[in-house]
Amino acid sequence: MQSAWLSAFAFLLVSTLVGAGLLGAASVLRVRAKYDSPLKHNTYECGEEPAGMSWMQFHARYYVVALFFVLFDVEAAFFFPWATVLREEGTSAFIAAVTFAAVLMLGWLYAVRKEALEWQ
Amino acid sequence: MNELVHGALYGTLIATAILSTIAMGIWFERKFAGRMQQRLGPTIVGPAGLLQPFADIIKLLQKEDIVPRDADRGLFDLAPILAVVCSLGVAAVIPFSPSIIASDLDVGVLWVLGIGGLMVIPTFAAGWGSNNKFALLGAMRAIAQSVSYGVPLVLAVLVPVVLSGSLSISGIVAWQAQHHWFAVWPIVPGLPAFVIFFLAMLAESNRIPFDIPEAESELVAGITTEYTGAKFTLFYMAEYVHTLVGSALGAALFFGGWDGPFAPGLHWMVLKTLTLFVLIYWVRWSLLRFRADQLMRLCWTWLTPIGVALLLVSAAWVTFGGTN
Amino acid sequence: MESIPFGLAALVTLFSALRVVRSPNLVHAALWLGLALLGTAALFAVLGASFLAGVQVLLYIGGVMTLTLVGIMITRRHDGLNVPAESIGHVRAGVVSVALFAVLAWAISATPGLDAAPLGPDATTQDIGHALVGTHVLAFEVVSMLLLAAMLGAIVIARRKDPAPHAVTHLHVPATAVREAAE
Amino acid sequence: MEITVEVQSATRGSVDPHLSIHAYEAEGDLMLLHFGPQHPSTHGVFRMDLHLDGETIVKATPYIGYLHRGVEKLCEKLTYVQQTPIVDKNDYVAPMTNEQALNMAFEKLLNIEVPRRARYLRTIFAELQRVASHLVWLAAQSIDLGGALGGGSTLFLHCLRERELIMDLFEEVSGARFHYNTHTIGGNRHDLPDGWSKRAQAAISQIESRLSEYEDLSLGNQIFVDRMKGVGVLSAALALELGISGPVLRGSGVDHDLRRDAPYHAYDELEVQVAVEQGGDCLARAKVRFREIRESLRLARVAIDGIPEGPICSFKPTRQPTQVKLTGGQAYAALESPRGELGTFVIAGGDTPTSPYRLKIRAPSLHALAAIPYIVPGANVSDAVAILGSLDPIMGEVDR
Repeated sequence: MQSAWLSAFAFLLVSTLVGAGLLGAASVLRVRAKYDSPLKHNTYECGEEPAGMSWMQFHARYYVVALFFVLFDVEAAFFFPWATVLREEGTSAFIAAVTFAAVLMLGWLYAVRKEALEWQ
Repeated sequence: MNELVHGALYGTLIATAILSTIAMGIWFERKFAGRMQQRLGPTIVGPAGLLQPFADIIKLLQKEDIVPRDADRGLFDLAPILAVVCSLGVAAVIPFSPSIIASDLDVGVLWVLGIGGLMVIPTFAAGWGSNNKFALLGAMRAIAQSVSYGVPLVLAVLVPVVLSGSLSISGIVAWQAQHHWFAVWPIVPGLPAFVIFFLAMLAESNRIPFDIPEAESELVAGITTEYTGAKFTLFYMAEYVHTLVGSALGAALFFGGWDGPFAPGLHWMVLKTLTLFVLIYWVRWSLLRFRADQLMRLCWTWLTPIGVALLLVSAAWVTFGGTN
Repeated sequence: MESIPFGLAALVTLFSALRVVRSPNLVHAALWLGLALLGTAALFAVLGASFLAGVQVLLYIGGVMTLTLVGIMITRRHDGLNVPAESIGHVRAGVVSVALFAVLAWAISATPGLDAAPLGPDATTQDIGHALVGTHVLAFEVVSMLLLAAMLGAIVIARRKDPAPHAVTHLHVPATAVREAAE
Repeated sequence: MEITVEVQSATRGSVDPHLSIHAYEAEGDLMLLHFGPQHPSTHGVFRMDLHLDGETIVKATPYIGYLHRGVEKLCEKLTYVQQTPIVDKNDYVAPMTNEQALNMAFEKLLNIEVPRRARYLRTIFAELQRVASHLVWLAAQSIDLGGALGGGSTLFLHCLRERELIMDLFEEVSGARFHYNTHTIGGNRHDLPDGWSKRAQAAISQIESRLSEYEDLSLGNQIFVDRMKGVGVLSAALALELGISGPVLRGSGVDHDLRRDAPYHAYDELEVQVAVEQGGDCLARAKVRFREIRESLRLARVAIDGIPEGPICSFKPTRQPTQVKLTGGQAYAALESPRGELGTFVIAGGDTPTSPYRLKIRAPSLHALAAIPYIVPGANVSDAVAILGSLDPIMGEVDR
């Protein structure tokens, strides 16, 4: 195991402590209301009683965008190790990556043509 | 165990530095915005209002903690802490000088992108957990924006990775110190990649002109609509941490990090980071806000293909450019 | 020394995996899944697979998790959000899980050559890179085809929904049109 | 009676303008979002019930009345002279025009001629008020588009700085910065102090010089244009049918301006260039307002140069509210307020001769809001904010 991971993990712990510590400090400093009104715990909706559920069905384009993100991330995941050896491997690695990216951009081109990534 | 102590020690140091920078940064931003808007900004608390951030924090911590009746209590409470962790955690692998780095991870770039990308989880938890329509709308907007701009962000970050051949941030900075800053040379993949990085970073940290997730004129306060007091403070803090850490990352990846003449490395890193930080303020207080569809169009029809092209150009530079 | 972090990560992974299947709320289940994936990433890191750990966080939690959450949000029937726990049938589920585990374990142990890692135990990112553009360059290119296929599939499926109500993009009805419709 | 879309459509031939709403399954697809009354960008207390499909608005129902103060009823109890300060609070962004509209109706009722100097003063005040009001519109619109914590507020505060100059000028004349009470039946109460004209000219020059800066920040800003272009398209026919007037109507391509078409004050002596833009979208309305600011500055400058000497009130100014007594008659007078045709209809008589039997104020903002059910559906939540801002409603005037 790489020792740096332990340090990074410790850093995350410190960050958590920052967040939790602030909440802890607040629980001491906080002013408490003498009388609790049920109105205070209403969901905010511009002063009106909330109507219906806060749940709604979102458009499928959210899913397309998220999927495209995953696909481009997968692409990047392949590019990261490739990038570290590009200098040594030379032209063949370059050509492999160009082909890879070109094939992927075909999908992007199709998406733009079909306006699949248009938001409205 | 030694590493654990090292990480905790440097983590505390860096977190403290970041948080105090943000406290003063907020004061500076308010002064800065005030001057831009023909007013003075804070003047009352302390000399030139210098103690204003502390007054703000104490005020916010004193506020009553109100949880909506219909909220998902667990997620509602967890989200602000997660937001701080995800934004602050990124700083773990950023070298502030050749020696000041919490964790010199060999896949530092992946850590940055991965932990930064986790921000969607607290956003969703807050939006969904509040059971508020504005919060949910804001959360979904934030997720769509964050995943969309994640793509140009990854592509832009790949450019210095390709040019230096290293996945570690300190490795990238060291390479720049030996050769040249990427924003300066090679100018073609370097500078445009920085511009894309900058835009994507603005979008990831929800800054104007990309602040549609919290667009207060439309969604009241987006995901933080139902939050009060300390929990709101944490979200507010996370946003500033995100911006500051993003600036530090930009300085490290494209402007040579701690590299610079005359002064020690830390000075240069701080100077570069703060310059980018102020640049973000400047953008924020001058521009209006995009609409969701315009934001998406900018990302997918322009930034993404340009990012891929820049990636290939930098690969060509490395393969055929020769010398370094 | 490595067994402590490994044990912790494994424990977190197992616990959150259990919560994924036991959680009656879909959103909670999805978020527990995120923790399970994070635990897996930690396992990878402990075992020395730095790159894999990074990619696990980037792709699975940042990507697949988001996809799952968005998937839940675009479903139509939200009243089915809470899966009643009684309906699961513990015995049957247990049998199926054990059977699945047995099959997978058998498949892994029976596959020849799996125990000898192709890149050795301490493979660095560079080694992966070399393998990717060297011996496995064909697979590397085929992956791009796979990604392309996934993209096209997503676009086609998403577009199929289009003629539904969303086709109405601009609803401005001029007064004259309203009057004509009335007559 | 609650004003709903159904009521409106019933009066318009039983046709629901939201024909598409039937394509949705009410429970499954649509979310009802109360947008207002306590919302940062509803310009006061105004509520829109938005039916959302995702982020697309399918139906928008405006609800008004949160700021109802019974001004018209109050006016029935007050004497004629006492009413001016009350109506000041209606359109609280352009109080001068409120007073003028009211007193014009009384003058018409009493058949009183206003002296030429007073008519010039009223013209100057009206034009300066229009500039101030449009500056507030630009300020509010940029906040709507750009956020209270961002570039929007920068433009907001700069706009208010210029508005201050105009308020200073008004303060010099009337002693009040906002609710002036400077108009009365038959003319004005306060004459210009010494050197006012010179200072007014200087202020106008200053506003003029800074206006192009604001134009660069808004109409010259690609984000601003993209947010406004093609959003909230209002056709001329619908605008006319809904009784919309002012910049909103002119943004839809209808060349109509009371200053030119039915001159009052001193407009018969001045040549008013009416700003008309085609398109009917938010951008067209914004362009109209910008051109109107420039035109108003020009008109104010010409009018200040041409102020004649003479009395400022033909009707003897009085401190006795009971001086005006009427037993019958009715009158309607309208002027072009920054928001459109602001009219006052007054019926004299009733039980008390010192106060009107009925007073009705025709508020242009109310008519502008009537367009919301027609132009908001199809847009998304961000657009709804931009559209509302471009209609420039003042709730004090809508609800009265």
